[in-house]
Amino acid sequence: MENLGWGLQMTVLGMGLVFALLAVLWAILNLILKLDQEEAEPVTALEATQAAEQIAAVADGAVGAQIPEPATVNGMRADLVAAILVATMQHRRVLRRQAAPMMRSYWPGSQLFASRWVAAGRTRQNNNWQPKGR
Amino acid sequence: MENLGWGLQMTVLGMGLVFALLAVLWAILNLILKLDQEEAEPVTALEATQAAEQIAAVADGAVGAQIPEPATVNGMRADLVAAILVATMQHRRVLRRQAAPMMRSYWPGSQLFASRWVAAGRTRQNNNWQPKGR
Amino acid sequence: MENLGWGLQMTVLGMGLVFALLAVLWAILNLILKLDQEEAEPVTALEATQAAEQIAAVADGAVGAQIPEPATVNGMRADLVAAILVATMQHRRVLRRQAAPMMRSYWPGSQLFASRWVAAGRTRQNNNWQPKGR
Amino acid sequence: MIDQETIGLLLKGVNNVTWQSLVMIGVSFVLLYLAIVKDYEPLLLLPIGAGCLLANLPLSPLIGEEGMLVALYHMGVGNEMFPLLIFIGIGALTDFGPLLENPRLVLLGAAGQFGIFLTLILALLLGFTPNEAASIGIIGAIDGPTSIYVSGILAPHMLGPITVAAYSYMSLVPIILPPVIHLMTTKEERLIRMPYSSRKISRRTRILFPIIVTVLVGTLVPFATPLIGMLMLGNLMKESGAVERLTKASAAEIANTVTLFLGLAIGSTMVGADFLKPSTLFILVLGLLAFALDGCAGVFFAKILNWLSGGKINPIIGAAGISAFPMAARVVQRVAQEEDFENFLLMHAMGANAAGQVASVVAGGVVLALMGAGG
Amino acid sequence: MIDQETIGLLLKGVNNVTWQSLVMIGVSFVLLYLAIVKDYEPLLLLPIGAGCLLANLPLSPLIGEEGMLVALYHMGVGNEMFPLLIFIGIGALTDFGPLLENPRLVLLGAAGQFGIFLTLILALLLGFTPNEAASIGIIGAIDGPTSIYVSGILAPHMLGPITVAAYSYMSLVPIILPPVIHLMTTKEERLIRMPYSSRKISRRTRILFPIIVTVLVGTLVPFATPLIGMLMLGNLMKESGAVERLTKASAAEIANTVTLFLGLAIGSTMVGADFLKPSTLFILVLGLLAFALDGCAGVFFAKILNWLSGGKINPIIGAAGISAFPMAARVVQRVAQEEDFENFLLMHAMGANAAGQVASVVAGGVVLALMGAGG
Amino acid sequence: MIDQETIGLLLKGVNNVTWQSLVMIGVSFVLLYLAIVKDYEPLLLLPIGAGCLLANLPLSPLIGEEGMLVALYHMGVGNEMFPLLIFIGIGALTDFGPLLENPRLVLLGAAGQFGIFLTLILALLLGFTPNEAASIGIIGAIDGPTSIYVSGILAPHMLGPITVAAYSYMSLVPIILPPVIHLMTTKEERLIRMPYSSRKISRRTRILFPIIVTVLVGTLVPFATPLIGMLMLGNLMKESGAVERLTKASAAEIANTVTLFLGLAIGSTMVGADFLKPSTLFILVLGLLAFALDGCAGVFFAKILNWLSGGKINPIIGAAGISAFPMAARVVQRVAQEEDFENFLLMHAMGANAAGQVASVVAGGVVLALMGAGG
Ligand code: NA
Ligand code: NA
Ligand code: NA
Repeated sequence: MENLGWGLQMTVLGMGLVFALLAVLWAILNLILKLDQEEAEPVTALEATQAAEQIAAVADGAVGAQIPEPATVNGMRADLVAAILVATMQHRRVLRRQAAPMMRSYWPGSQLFASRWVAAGRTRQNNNWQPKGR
Repeated sequence: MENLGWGLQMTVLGMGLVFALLAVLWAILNLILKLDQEEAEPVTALEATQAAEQIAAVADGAVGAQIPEPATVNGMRADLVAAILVATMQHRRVLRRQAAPMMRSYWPGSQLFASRWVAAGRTRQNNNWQPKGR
Repeated sequence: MENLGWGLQMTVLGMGLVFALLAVLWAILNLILKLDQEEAEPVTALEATQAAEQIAAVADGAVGAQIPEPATVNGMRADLVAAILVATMQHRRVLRRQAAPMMRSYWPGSQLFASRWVAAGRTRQNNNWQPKGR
Repeated sequence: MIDQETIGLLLKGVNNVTWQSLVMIGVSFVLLYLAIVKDYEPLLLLPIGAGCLLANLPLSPLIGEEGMLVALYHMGVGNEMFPLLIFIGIGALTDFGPLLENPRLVLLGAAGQFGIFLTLILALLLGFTPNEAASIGIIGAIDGPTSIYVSGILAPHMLGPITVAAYSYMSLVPIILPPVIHLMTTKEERLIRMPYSSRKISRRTRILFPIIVTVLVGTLVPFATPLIGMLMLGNLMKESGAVERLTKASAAEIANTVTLFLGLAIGSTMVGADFLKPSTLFILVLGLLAFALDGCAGVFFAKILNWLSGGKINPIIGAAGISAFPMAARVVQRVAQEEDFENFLLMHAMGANAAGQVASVVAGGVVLALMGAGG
Repeated sequence: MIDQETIGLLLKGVNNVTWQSLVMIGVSFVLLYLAIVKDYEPLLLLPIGAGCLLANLPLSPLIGEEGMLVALYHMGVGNEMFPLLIFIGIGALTDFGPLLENPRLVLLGAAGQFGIFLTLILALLLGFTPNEAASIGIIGAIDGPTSIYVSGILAPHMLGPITVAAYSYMSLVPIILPPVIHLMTTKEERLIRMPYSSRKISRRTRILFPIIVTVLVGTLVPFATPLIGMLMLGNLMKESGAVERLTKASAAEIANTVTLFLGLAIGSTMVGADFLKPSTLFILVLGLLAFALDGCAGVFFAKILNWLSGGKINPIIGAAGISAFPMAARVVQRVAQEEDFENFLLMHAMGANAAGQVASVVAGGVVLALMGAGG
Repeated sequence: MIDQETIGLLLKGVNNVTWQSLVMIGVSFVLLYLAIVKDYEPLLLLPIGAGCLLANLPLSPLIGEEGMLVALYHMGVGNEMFPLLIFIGIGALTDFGPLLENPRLVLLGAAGQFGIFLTLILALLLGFTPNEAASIGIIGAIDGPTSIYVSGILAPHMLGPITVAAYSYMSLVPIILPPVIHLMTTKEERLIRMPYSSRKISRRTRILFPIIVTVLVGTLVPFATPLIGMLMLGNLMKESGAVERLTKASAAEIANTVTLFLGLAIGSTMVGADFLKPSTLFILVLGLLAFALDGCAGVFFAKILNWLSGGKINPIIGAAGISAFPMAARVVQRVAQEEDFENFLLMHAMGANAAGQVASVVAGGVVLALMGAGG
């Protein structure tokens, strides 16, 4: 059991160090971001996901990045499913918009509407699996 | 003459080995192709040559593959000659086709007719020399 | 001061050698060019500069070639300035051309006129600085 | 003259076939099958499989003295240069923006390294030496170059199976992670939506980030300097925008060439008796365990953060803290959408994932430091 | 201080010009002329010519200790890595489909190697040692990397002239082969048309082919493992379609870089007294003979096959069995069309040509095995 | 068991921070700042800065035995291979046409090397050894690879500051040259327009040029053979048009990879006590002086030519004789246009500039010869 003791010490020291280092990093990052004085502002889910997808798409080019295969959802092409999803969300938004000006969450000319097909494409990449249990 | 004897033994053993190895390879290839169960089916000369040319064109990209220079036949641009050749063969086929439906060897919409200009281009690469004795 | 003497000898010998070698090269180059029997013929400033710019643009691709940054002249975009310059020179030439046919230095269809926008672009690369003292 | 001896030479190949070499050729076929048919990390597993095949053919001159595969090994595996060069390319394609927008996610990356140490303990109990146990644990970094680098220093005789395990499990992320997540979370937790915010990260910050990480990690854990230094060098080149040619070369030409050479060289270490030991099986099983434990720890820690933040953090993004950028983040997003098609967690998961990338490297350095390697 | 000695140093260059170096500089000019003006295999002959020129300048530091050309030699010629890397690229661009469609053509590839052994005998009679004779014979493989690999092991002191001969003759295929064919065949034979058939070769078969060839040849002729292994590795990467980046890198970036380095390094071995010997002339003449004998043997064997098959095989496709893929096949097609513009033999010739590629490598391994090299 | 010693290991990094390493990290920040923010030759200065940073982190394994940066140094700096490979790429992108059209401009290139020797004298007076003084002088070649090559042979311990100086000053050409020109010329001189002539340079001449220069310089100054040989090899490949793949590979893939490795390796030599000496400051100052003196000498010599030719040569094109192709020529063109927007001197300046490129290499070889290096 000497080994076990040593192993436990390793674990405590090791994870402690990893956490400590990343905590210091966290502190420093916060400091830098303070200097930038750019405030975080809320965006929509689609916008955030689009931006994230672009980042992921670049990283897919790395060796060992595991680019996923073309996807199906329930046997349907995932990009089709995503397009339907976006169309549905879009429809809901249009309804909301028509309800009353004050209810609009997006103004005409919003980037979001302009890029909905991009969104569909990006989202497609995001859906490369067969949902569990179906 | 000791050397000669050794050399002859080398030749017999060497060529014997090379033939033996390639014969074994032949046997194995036949076996695999049996598993594939794809039957060889007759194609036209042009189709076969086109396919072969595509393969050769890719291999031309290898270091030391000796890509041939642009060609002339009897002082004429080889691609022109090839185009004439293909046009002639095509004309003969059209005549045959017009003779009687049952004589057609190609049906309308055949890939072959669609790609005759490709054929001309490919054949051109194939004709990069000055025919002997003219 | 022994060092100084050695250094001076180095300088004399070194520069002597460099000059001697390049002089030999000069002689050989003249010899080869004689064999070429191509006479130097006068061209316009724009033509010479265009040709030189093309050479410089290729060399910019070398590691350590120091591609200059986009330029401004007097706070104006340098390409705009260059375009104005070329337009002015062009205008002067048109005037000259309209004066009398015999005075034309360029014939209609000259390469030079066709490529004046290219000239503007090339010249732009050439003007990436803030003129001194303005 | 040609005599019995010469003819003996001709049959030497066949005479030197051993059952170990046959089994290893079988192993190479499995690797090629995984790479080509199953598409498991083919860029690495195909060359590894080919290297393994070529090294196990009888009397293969490729692994003889001056053999090409041995030369490739000395060129970049023995001195750890190949995994470091690959790291430059990975850094050149990694965008730490999602992490910079949400810096507290770095802690999720730390949590995702727990499996390394738990597996280390298990391996010790199974009788591996400390160096071997640490090398096996490092499979739990779920990061190919880190695994190669660390095990190449601590236990080069196990480089083959460890690399195979590391890359195979990286490619199994979409298969292994979802059940781990389901095991660790309730449906309610998986349904948590997180607020989406965006912060313009200045170019200055993006350039400072790799420099700061290098100095910080390099000073505190010198053993991590090569790994973090190269990852961050690639990132600095990318974010600076000043050396596009070098960035591209690192991510393309250099990465491709090195990957081919690295795979062949590592495959060539998988020879006969050295590989066919129960320990190889243990390595594969323990590596898988390390992976699963990483995911559990990441999710568990995210649950704590969720509790601390009053329910604002979906615990499943903790699973992206294991590294395997950007695949782990994509898998987390999938799992979220399985339950609620309109739940978009990708940006948060990418942040945790980028943190996992950094944390994996840090953990690799910490393990080397604790083992006193080279010290 | 600067004195007589220093000034002597300055004239050292001119004082060290020898008639041998002048002749060799002349040889380098011939090589550059062939490469640039005659377009003979310029990718190899231009670097070889440049290497030869730079190595024969007086007191050239490039071939001194630590000189760059020496470093390049050690980097990849001494250990045979460069020709093997080039073989990966060749494999990545070679399509064995025409051979798979018509497997019996492999035998034509075997026949096309006869010249190797006949030349070996002649070289022995001319007084070359067995190792040298075998190296000269291998020019008859009409395959650059194979010649470099084999002669680099058996007779590295003859690497320069053998490589120059191998690549020069490869580029002379369109000039040498037609008269050989005409000598060996009648007009009636050349007019034979062959049936065109097509068989869809499954992806599985295409992937299995390189693996089977590697295992088969590697087991029976271990000395051929490096050559056949790398050729087939390239082909496996191509046919698998799973590692496009690596396939492209092998056929482009790696192949280009290695070709430049290989040519320079080989050119640098062509120095003075070592090269200017009657043996160099013999090498060139014997190599040419080996080439012609290959063609003759190929055609002769195809005539036998034609006779066995009852006149269904045009004997001239045997000439494509010499390797030099795909040029030899194109030349055969030309010769056929010279007599009958509608006779298309390219597909069959490509099959024989691909077989010649494999057979050349096998023959290289067999020669090494028979010489007991490294055994 | 884990004990005091282990914990000591963990603090080892922090404990080994020295003021020298802190200063050097500061220096690396300056280099990165120059590269990224000021855009000073970023392709070299960014890797140099990164290498300097990574080498000065406490206990950095990258510069330990078998460390990656040390391996890169041995791969191509110690044996001078990297600067020579970069020269192939430079040659492949350099068009000597403007020089061939106007061969007498070669003399301007010679004049632009004066600074090398004047600085050498100054350095000697400041107490540097002859080898060191020559290495410092060679900064005045204003040519990166030449500086690296020469100082790598004569004074490898000063490789870091000399390389940094060489590339920094190359990027300062647009800032340093104009005042030098103004100091040396009157407005009247700067306004001189030169006749524009064009001569079709035949392909034969373009191909002969690199061969002749190689043979001439290589025979008379053997020490210059590697530098001139590689520059002219690249140019021969380009002008021959026969090996486009190799030309492209030299100018792109090889150049990019080598530049990254070279920069990192050179940066890694800039470690602590070796760098932080007054001599480093002297090197930087003397290098700058060498640069300015080059420009002065070039302009002065052009003034003589102008006087000899009866006022037909604008003296400012002499400033382009310093090398730094094609930037110096562009700067000269600018200066001319500042005074007269329609004065186009670019073609003449390019000729002088190409001559400066050749002359710099020749001067490098002459310096090596005079120092009897390796002799
Ligand atoms: Na990890
Ligand atoms: Na052959
Ligand atoms: Na210079």
